[in-house]
Amino acid sequence: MFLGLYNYWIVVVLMMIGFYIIIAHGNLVKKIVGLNIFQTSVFIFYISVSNIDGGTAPILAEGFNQYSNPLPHVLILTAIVVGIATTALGLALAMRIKEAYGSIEEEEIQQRVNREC
Amino acid sequence: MVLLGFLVCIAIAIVRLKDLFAVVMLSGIYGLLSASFFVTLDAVDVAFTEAAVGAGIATLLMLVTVTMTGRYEHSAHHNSIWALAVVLVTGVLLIYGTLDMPYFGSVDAPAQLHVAPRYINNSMQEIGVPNIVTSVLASYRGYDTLGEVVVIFTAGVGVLALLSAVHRPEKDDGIVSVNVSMHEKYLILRVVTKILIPFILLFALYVQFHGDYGPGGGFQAGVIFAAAIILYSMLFGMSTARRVISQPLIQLLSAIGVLVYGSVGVVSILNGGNFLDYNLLSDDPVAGQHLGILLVELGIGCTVTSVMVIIFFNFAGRTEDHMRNERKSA
Amino acid sequence: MDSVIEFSSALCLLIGSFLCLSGGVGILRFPDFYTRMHAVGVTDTLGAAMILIGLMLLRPENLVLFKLIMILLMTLFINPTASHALARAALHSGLLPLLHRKDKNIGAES
Amino acid sequence: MLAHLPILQVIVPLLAAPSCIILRRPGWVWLFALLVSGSAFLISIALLQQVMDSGVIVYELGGWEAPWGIEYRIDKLNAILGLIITGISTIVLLAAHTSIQEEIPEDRQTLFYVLYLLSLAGMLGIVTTGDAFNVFVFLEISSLSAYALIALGRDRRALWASYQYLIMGSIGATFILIGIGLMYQMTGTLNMEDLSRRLPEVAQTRTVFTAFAFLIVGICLKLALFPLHLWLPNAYAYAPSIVTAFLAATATKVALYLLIRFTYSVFGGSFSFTTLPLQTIFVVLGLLGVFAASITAIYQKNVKLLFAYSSVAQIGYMIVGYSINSTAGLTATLLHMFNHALMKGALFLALGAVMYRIGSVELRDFHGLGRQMPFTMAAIVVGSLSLIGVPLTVGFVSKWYLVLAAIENGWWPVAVLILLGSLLAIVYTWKIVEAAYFKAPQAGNEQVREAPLSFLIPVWMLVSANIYFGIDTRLSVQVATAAAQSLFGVGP
Repeated sequence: MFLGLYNYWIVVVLMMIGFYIIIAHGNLVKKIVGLNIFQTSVFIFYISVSNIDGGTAPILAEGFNQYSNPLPHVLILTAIVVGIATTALGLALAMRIKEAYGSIEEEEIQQRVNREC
Repeated sequence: MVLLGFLVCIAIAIVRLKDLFAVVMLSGIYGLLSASFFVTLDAVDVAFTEAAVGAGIATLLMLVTVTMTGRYEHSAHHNSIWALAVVLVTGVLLIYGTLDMPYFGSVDAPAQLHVAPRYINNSMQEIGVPNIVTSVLASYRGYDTLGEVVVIFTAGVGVLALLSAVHRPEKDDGIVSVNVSMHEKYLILRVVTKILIPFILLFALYVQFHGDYGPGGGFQAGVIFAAAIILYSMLFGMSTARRVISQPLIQLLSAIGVLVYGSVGVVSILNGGNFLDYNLLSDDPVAGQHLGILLVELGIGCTVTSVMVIIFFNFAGRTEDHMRNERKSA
Repeated sequence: MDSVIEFSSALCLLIGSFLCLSGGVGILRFPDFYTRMHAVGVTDTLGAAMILIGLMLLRPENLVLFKLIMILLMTLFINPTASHALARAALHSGLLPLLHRKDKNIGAES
Repeated sequence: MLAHLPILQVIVPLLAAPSCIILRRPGWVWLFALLVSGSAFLISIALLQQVMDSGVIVYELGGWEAPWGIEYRIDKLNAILGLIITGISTIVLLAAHTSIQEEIPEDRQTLFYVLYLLSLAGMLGIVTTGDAFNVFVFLEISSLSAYALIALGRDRRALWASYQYLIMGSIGATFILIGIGLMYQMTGTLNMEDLSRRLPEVAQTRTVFTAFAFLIVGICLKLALFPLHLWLPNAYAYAPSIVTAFLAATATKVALYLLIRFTYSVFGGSFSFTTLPLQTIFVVLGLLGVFAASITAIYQKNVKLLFAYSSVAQIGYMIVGYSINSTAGLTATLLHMFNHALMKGALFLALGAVMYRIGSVELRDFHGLGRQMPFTMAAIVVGSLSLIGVPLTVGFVSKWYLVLAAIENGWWPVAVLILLGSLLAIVYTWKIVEAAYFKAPQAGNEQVREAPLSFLIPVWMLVSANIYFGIDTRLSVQVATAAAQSLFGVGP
């Protein structure tokens, strides 16, 4: 009975791997990579929701009458853009932090911040 | 199924690897694979965008960052047990949540029955564009897309505020001498690039204006356009590219893109409709919708191109400065 | 006529897939970076081209045909250039070909 | 034109932001931004009046009716929020020109105003929209601009604070995205009104339960509810003063609004408070937040950091009011949202004035400021009194309603704990008063003069609002009660 859900389970696993990278790793660039994976997996989840058996891409054409749901596609187009915007800003911050602290490892920066306080 | 398996493998590899260069390349592959997965799930527009963004722009930006910040990650995972616990709890909650979901691909899921059918059945009469994704994106939920354009504009302004540095225009003979020395080194690449760039630009235009009928639209076209410019600046040097594309101009363009989108909405208010009601842009509602979508996509393309170029220029410029300073101090 | 075209397209597709596969095997089996590059760079270009030609034979619609030709041209341009750039970058960053390395070792021993 | 007010409120600042890039000159841009924010303020007053008179306003974007298109739906709750946000933003902008010239390099000033307007537009977009996904989009506009604004701070710790905020904020936003996706999967709609109609049918499924949990956690990350508050103090402390004044007064309120909107309007109060032990969790976390943050605040040596921790504590009070789950409790929360915006706006703006004059907000630099900057320090004292909850200030009004609501619900211990929390506020604000009035000025700080009028006027506008709404409570209480009643579906 669970065969219909396997897709979602793998997506959940992917999401959690991304989430794990974000919170467990100390390298600022790697955290952003993790964020990317996390978000991309959420996108996969949305697109899985839109899929329909025997459907085709939502571009109207002769001879098809089953289309997959276009709404999640639109939402994810927007979300991808939001994702790249966040990535760009996060990486820009990482570069500035590297310049200011000479490191992009969370622990080292935290030490230096604590010393300043 | 196979693709999902690959995705899991790549994600685990990313967790294990310490070489950030490899991690970044793998994340690019992750983007490309998920794009292929989107194609198998019939989401061609999304796949197009994910391929352009996840495998293209995002990887590029990360590479630039990694060249500046150093290649290896060295700290051990200091709080991995806590992290694992949090992740496990969230994961279990999500799996628990999937148990009552409608099955994958089922025809009678609520998501297939409630709002979507109207888009599929009526968009041809109401908007007259075969690509349903385009009509939902630009018209039914056009306001979300305005928000999306503003998000990308915000990112551009944010990167400018964080990274922009005053670049003194270098002397011409300096550029020329660098160019000559680079010319021999990159001869093949340069020649091939020169051949390719017109085609890339042509393709971008095709994607921009064909978005009504096939996958594509302003966003994807903008990214491709920007890719052409970035390719050029990578091979012919930042300073040459900076002289071709002036910074103030490109900032202006990114603002104008948003304003074009917004003014379409304002015009429809002035014509007596609601914000972004394209029906009133022309006497015939369907023609109005066409016009509205065309203008809006132009606005998106304009902003996305210029923001991507702004982001790349500032990233690369900052990295160059940093390298130069390090060389000086060393 | 139809069956001839179909047969030749199938043949092209088969050859193309075989070439790609052999490239993949090459990547796994060859000893160093440059030979692997060679395996992939050469076979993949031809493999992809064969597959595209096979597809062109199958789909005679104008627009699709045009797109396929464009893809073919792009592949022909980009694949060798990319291999070239990769090999150059490797050489630039100091990775020596296997043979070269062996020579040097032998030279050092003798 | 009146019919278009809901959308104008958002798109005026939204489209003004790119126009700033065209204007270029920082001075003009400031004036332009001030005008824009002021007109948004006027629009929000008009909207509040309209809503109080005639009920909910619905505006269909693009002319597509609700579940298919996006609609703006303004009821009393979002009208109040719009008023708070635009009002604070306008007053803060009055002081911005002076402060920004000191704190931000010349070539970034225009970009600063662009980001500020984007942030404003983003928040207004969140509070006016009636579409769940649109919330996510505008949430990102406001947060992305907030990250960049915070990173503009002079101290290099601002960068680190901003990065941490970015990571936490993005996790929160992605959680919200997951929640919205799960809801969409079960109902097939994104419109809040439509969701609230269709959710009860599937309310007993595990999927909806998960969706609810993810939304709550995501929003609480943005809300900086204890123990998810770790990003907030540093972000507020090292941001430019203007940014702190603006964000501290508005950003968390917007997140709280989302929490109220999703629990009451979308899922419905009865679902929200029965499926999860939400009441217990929130009352415990709220009170823990009050105490932990207040005690941490006592040990701070940086006054901005001190007030930032106090913000976390105040969020605790709001959450306690919310968790009481009655009209009275919600009224208290809404009142406290309004009042806290006034207090923290005034306090952080006054700190901006101190920053402008002595370039630091360390506690030891406050020594002797009571005589050197009498008006600024008086403003800080009144703000602190309000924070403590002394009668005749707004702080008293909201605490009073909060305690009443707790007692009405039979939660005696909670009421006592709220009062105890106020005692802690006395301790940490006393430290500032002591430094400013009973210590001799630091060496090098003897020549400090009073802050310029461009600071004093907006600061005292907020301070007098603090006192005015503390004495004449009719207006604020009436509006808050009406909003709370409409959420519970009683009253007019």
